Amino acid sequence: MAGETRSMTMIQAINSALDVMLARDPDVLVFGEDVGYFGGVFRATEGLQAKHGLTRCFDTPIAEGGIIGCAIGMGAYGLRPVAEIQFVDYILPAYDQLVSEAARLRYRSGGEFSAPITVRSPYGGGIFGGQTHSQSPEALFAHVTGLKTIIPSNPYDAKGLLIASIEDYDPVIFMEPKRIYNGPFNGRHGEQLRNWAGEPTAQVPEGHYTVPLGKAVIVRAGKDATVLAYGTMVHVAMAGIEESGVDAELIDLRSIVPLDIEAITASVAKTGRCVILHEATRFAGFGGELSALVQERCFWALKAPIARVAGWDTPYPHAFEMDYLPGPGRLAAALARVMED
Amino acid sequence: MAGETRSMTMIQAINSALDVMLARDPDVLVFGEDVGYFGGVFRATEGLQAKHGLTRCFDTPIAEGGIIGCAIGMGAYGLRPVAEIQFVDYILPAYDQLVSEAARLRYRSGGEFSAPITVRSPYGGGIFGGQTHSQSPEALFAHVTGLKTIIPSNPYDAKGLLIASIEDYDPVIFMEPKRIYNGPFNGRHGEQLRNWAGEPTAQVPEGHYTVPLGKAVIVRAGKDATVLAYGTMVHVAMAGIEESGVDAELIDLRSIVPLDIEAITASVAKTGRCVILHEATRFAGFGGELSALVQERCFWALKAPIARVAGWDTPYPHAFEMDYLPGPGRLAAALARVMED
Amino acid sequence: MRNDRSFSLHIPEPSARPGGTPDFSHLHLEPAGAARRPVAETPGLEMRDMPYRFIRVLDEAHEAVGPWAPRIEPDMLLRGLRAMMLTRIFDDRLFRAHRQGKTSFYMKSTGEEAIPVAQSLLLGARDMCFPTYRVLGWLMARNYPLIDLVNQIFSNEADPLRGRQLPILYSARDYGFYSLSGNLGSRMSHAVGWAMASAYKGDDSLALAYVGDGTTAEGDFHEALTFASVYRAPVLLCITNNQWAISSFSGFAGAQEAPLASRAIGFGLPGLRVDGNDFLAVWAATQWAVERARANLGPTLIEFVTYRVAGHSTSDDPTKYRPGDEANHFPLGDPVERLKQHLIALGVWDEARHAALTEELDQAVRAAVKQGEAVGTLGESKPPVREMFEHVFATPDWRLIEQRRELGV
Amino acid sequence: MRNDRSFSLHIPEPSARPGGTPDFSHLHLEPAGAARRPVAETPGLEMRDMPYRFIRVLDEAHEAVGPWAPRIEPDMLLRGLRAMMLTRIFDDRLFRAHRQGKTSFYMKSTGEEAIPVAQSLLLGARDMCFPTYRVLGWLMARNYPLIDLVNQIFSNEADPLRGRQLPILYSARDYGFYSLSGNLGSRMSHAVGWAMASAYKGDDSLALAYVGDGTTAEGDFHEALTFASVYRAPVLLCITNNQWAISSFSGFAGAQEAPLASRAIGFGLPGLRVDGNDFLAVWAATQWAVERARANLGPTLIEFVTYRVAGHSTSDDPTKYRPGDEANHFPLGDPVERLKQHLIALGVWDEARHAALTEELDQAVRAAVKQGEAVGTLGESKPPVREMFEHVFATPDWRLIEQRRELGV
Ligand SMILES: Cc1ncc(C[n+]2csc(CCOP(=O)(O)OP(=O)(O)O)c2C)c(N)n1
Ligand SMILES: Cc1ncc(C[n+]2csc(CCOP(=O)(O)OP(=O)(O)O)c2C)c(N)n1
Ligand SMILES: [Mg+2]
Ligand SMILES: [Mg+2]
Repeated sequence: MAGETRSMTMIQAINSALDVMLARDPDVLVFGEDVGYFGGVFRATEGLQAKHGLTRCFDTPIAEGGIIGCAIGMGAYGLRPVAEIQFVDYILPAYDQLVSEAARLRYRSGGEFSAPITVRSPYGGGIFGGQTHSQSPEALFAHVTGLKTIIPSNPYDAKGLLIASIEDYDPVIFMEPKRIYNGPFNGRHGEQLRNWAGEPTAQVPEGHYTVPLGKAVIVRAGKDATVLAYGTMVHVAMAGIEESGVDAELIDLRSIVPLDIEAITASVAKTGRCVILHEATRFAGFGGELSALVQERCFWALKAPIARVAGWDTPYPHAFEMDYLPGPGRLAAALARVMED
Repeated sequence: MAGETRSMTMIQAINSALDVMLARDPDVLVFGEDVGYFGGVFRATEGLQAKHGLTRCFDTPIAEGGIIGCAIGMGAYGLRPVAEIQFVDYILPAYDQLVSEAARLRYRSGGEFSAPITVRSPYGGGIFGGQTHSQSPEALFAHVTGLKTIIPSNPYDAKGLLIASIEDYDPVIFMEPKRIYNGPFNGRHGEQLRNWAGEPTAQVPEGHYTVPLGKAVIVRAGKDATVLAYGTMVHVAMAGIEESGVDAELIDLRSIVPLDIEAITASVAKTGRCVILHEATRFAGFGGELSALVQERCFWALKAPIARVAGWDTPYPHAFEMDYLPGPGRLAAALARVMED
Repeated sequence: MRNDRSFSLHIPEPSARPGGTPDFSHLHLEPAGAARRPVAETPGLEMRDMPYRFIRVLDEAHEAVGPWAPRIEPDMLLRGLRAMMLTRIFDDRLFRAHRQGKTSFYMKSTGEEAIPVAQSLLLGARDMCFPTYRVLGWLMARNYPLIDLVNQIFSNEADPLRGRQLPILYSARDYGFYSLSGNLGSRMSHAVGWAMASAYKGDDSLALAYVGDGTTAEGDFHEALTFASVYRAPVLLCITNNQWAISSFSGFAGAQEAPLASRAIGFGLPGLRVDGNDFLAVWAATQWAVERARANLGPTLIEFVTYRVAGHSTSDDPTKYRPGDEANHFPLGDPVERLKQHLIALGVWDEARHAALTEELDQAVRAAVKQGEAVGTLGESKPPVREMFEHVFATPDWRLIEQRRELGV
Repeated sequence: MRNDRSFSLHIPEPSARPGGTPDFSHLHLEPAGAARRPVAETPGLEMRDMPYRFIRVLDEAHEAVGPWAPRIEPDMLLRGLRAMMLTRIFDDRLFRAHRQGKTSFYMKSTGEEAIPVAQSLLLGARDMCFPTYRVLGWLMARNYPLIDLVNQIFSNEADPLRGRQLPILYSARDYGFYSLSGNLGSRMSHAVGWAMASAYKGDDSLALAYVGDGTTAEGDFHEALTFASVYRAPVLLCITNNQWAISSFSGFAGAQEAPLASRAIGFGLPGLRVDGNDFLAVWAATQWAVERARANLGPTLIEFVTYRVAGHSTSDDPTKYRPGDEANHFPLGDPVERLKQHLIALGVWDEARHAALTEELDQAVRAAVKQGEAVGTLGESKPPVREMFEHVFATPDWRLIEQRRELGV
């Protein structure tokens, strides 16, 4: 079923997931600004309109609320729409639709209606996109019960998680770390650009497979501290751990909601130390929830305060992008700090 | 200046703040859905149009994005607009305006433009208002740097904080716990309704005074545990502390952003135990940030895990309102739990 | 340097406030039969006059006149009358139930019953209505069980929505009635999406959405119109212009500057302006729009001119912001009375039968209320508390499982 | 039971894709001088024909003809020509700077220069423009220092926006240019609020807002129109319909169904449809709208028909989604060339002077770029990192103070 594997970038893996689902399920529609003929500003939908037809993959008006609202109506009808928001920064005009409608529909209707929609969107920083092409709003979705929030960190997961999202019965916000669309990024801006070729996670089956929502993965086993990360920051974390020399366990959450609480607590119970890493601004970010959960569930195992490494509490600052984004150095410093105690 | 005091309900105190500011500053305008002739669905603007004139206090189209967008434009021009959103649940259509525009304007324009606007809105549960008249979205604003978020718990603070908000140079979201507009509520639904008369905090000066943004207040001193609360939950916390028999210190945050971190850490450093109480759903709620901050700053003083008592992770459930909202019993149980260790 | 002319700020005001004399001349109505009826296939751009016309069928003598007069069997008219009367009686009784503390909230649709009732009867079982809180008539016309309404309003153990929703925010999929919510306007685009899905599937299910006059100001309204127009979705977009949005008159939605139906013009869509208190006009306009949609010509925007006779909800007193006798001055009369008189004029109805039907419906409502009371009213009875944790997701995650356990339910 | 006719989904398509033959007949243009010119005081409802007309002043012989022909001194026309030429030369050079890696991003306004230049010259120093990213001409017409533009684009130490903004998202309060942002449409209501504030204060400062054709689909557009109409705000709302929104043609905004200017009708506002490549037509239509606003008659919606000659930005290749020679088929020509020919026809300009001016402006741009390069280009130079923590609030709170300390800046 999953077929032959081949090396794919993350953007190719996403394209492949959409292609597979369009072919498999006539109820899947793909739409958004510039996703039709053009194939999307990041090429995620390239070739899909030509292959599957004008009514399967098409452009929309520039109206994010309308895109999501129509997707909800299609979902309630019985389709499985996959809507693209061109940059996740531009999801905010649709925030009310997602929170007040998509997330509540099943509950308030006593299960009569639901919105099995998937909202894909390029997410996060690192491409010199400035304020409105760089933000990381996962906390704004995590707090909204009824929504699922997924952030993959590599091609294999991206395809498997996207297919699982499309097949899921709940609304899923699928945020794609755009900095790693074409290659991993360890946070060191000066270094040579890498591409996905040769990475084990870039070996992606051509066909249908899923990665379950709500399951984290241990990217690096370790015994002295636990690092929680997702998206681009998984790669930064790996570099930071290496830089620190600490034998840290790195967990890629992959799924913000549902959260794999067991994987997290099992690791911290073992290591007794925890550093949380995300791009988003720190205050009331998702790291706060992670820290609170770890503290509540592993208090007696903790040997040092849980540390958070995150974007500063400023708007996303164009020229200071690399000062703003947490890099391996900041993670290594935090690891060193938690090891002191 | 502040003049004689008289006993006011919270809604009267808010009305008085607006009245004082309309009289004092010709650049203050008050507007929103039904706030003009009618005086607002909760009577917050009663009499203001008649007293100050049609162009000082007026109705708006039902378009929350437009209300906030126009307020931002007025603020940039040089006015100090005070916009009402009829229920804070209906602020979400304006979320993009608040996040992408109001919160960023000063920063992105290098200080050339700013949005000194105040957005007032009835907030929180307890009035059997169902899903969309009961929610507590402070976490969604706390995460957005550039916005200030205020939640008063009594008439005196409400007036002083609202005047301070209007006079502030940054955009302020001023959330008014509607359950305590007309009297305090300790979370015990069965008990006789109370009104503000006789409460010390209901003695409100007639004139101009401010309560500074960013300053918490110790409502009850105590030595064994710290309870952090705001809005209606301050009253619930007081009842819960009494029910528990624990000598807990109760801090009313009043201000979510800026947060009075010093008051919080000073208290927990002393008590070594902390319970956080809020109405909003728990997951990725503001309690997560509070828990993380306390843990980071008071780790070595902590004698027990920090506990969170919050709304369940469900949409706001009409008939189960009193099962959903944290009551004194749940707080008392949490206090008992943290005292065990 | 200042220009010689400076600006001043205009704040719209209604024609009269409490104590004043109501005036509806700004509505620019036309007599029954006056408006032309283009063939349904007419291109949108060739119907730009229609929003300024006024489609009305029943004349002063209660006869159906003019090009819009529909052919409706008397039986169907009687079904309409019955559903309208039932709606009104139900509203009155449940409004009183609120006064008696049996429910936390209620909203009446008095004076606006013709719109949803006619449309509900005209549309098919597989069509989907995206309602507002003021179209109870839709359900009444389809014989939705009264007891289910009552139980929902009492939020009791038998509430079909399991205690999760504010009273009257029904959901009834089998009756072509989409889930209501408190948010205004946010479901209009769902109707468009539903219609697009139907069109994509080569289905024949069409969608019908309602918004109030006040709600047309929301950006959602515009986005729904844009998508409907661009994809030519088979959807009927209806504005129930009942002159008021809580305490704000329709001028705050822009109706003082142009008829709301004329919003259609900018999208190349037909915009009809219809007497919403005239069952036959509602029927005729809707039928025209359905015909057009079925010819794959896409959406129609219909403004129904009507009047909100009662207060906005149980939470307001309308005499605080409008003349107490304004309803009596509203020039389009009472939709129930007008249909009744038409049926009498047709010779198929009389006062005696009307009185008997009133009594019968009143009994039915009383019985349903009693039955609901037996289950329990507000605070006396509610669904099992574990229902709070169901249907958040298709399957609950650990948070919900743990929390349900913590609450012990 | 299914109806006999089932629906099908309509997806709009442009007249031609790469390899096809461009066709602009759907624009329904009129020759210069054809459109009537109502007096500015005409009630909105009496100008419902205007969105379907086409206001054009310069004819094929480069003469100004018809009722809209404005009286403009040759000096002013020359200022306009100069600003348009400067805009184009600057765009070309900075676009190249992107190719050379000196900046991360750039967007050109090639082909659309007449609109902001004419409006900037016409409006007063105290009026405020709420721009899009495609109206650089506004700043050029007001002699905004080139070096400030360059430094902003290079995000270098001298960037007036302190490194905080994507290149070209300028802010220039003293030049009547409101802070730009990446979000589409969200500042149109700011313009309305600004205009309301001006009206409230009895001031004479008016506001002018731009949105692209694609952006009209946003709900913000509708809400801005609603507020502008309801409060009769002194604001000019301008749509620059350049036929494309990145790769989507204007049909996805509904322009295939009705001219975008006709959106005005539903709000009772005048909607003008204007040749955006005709400096004199832009001037005349704007002057008319200003006159109307100054008479306290409120807003005007103006659709400027133009063409986006370049790609959307440095991030796309337009030949991937439209015929490579489409610009040559666009029937409204080049605004710079048309104004130049008009000036030559007037006898106040000639090819030699034009060439000399081109050279002069090119030198000025080169000098500014050089000066900016000396400060530093992308990655070579940036403002002090502590600027990251400034202006978040009027005064920083403890979080910003602590974090700045942690970063050691
Ligand atoms: C998004 C949103 N904003 C505000 C409200 C509060 N509100 C409830 S009903 C109402 C008036 C609606 O008026 P209209 O659309 O004319 O409908 P009507 O009640 O007259 O049928 C308002 C402002 C709301 N429910 N949702
Ligand atoms: C809210 C929002 N949605 C989407 C985008 C992405 N985007 C940037 S420009 C653009 C096209 C805009 O087209 P148009 O309004 O016609 O303006 P033009 O570029 O043609 O001048 C899009 C979709 C955005 N910047 N903001
Ligand atoms: Mg209404
Ligand atoms: Mg465009």
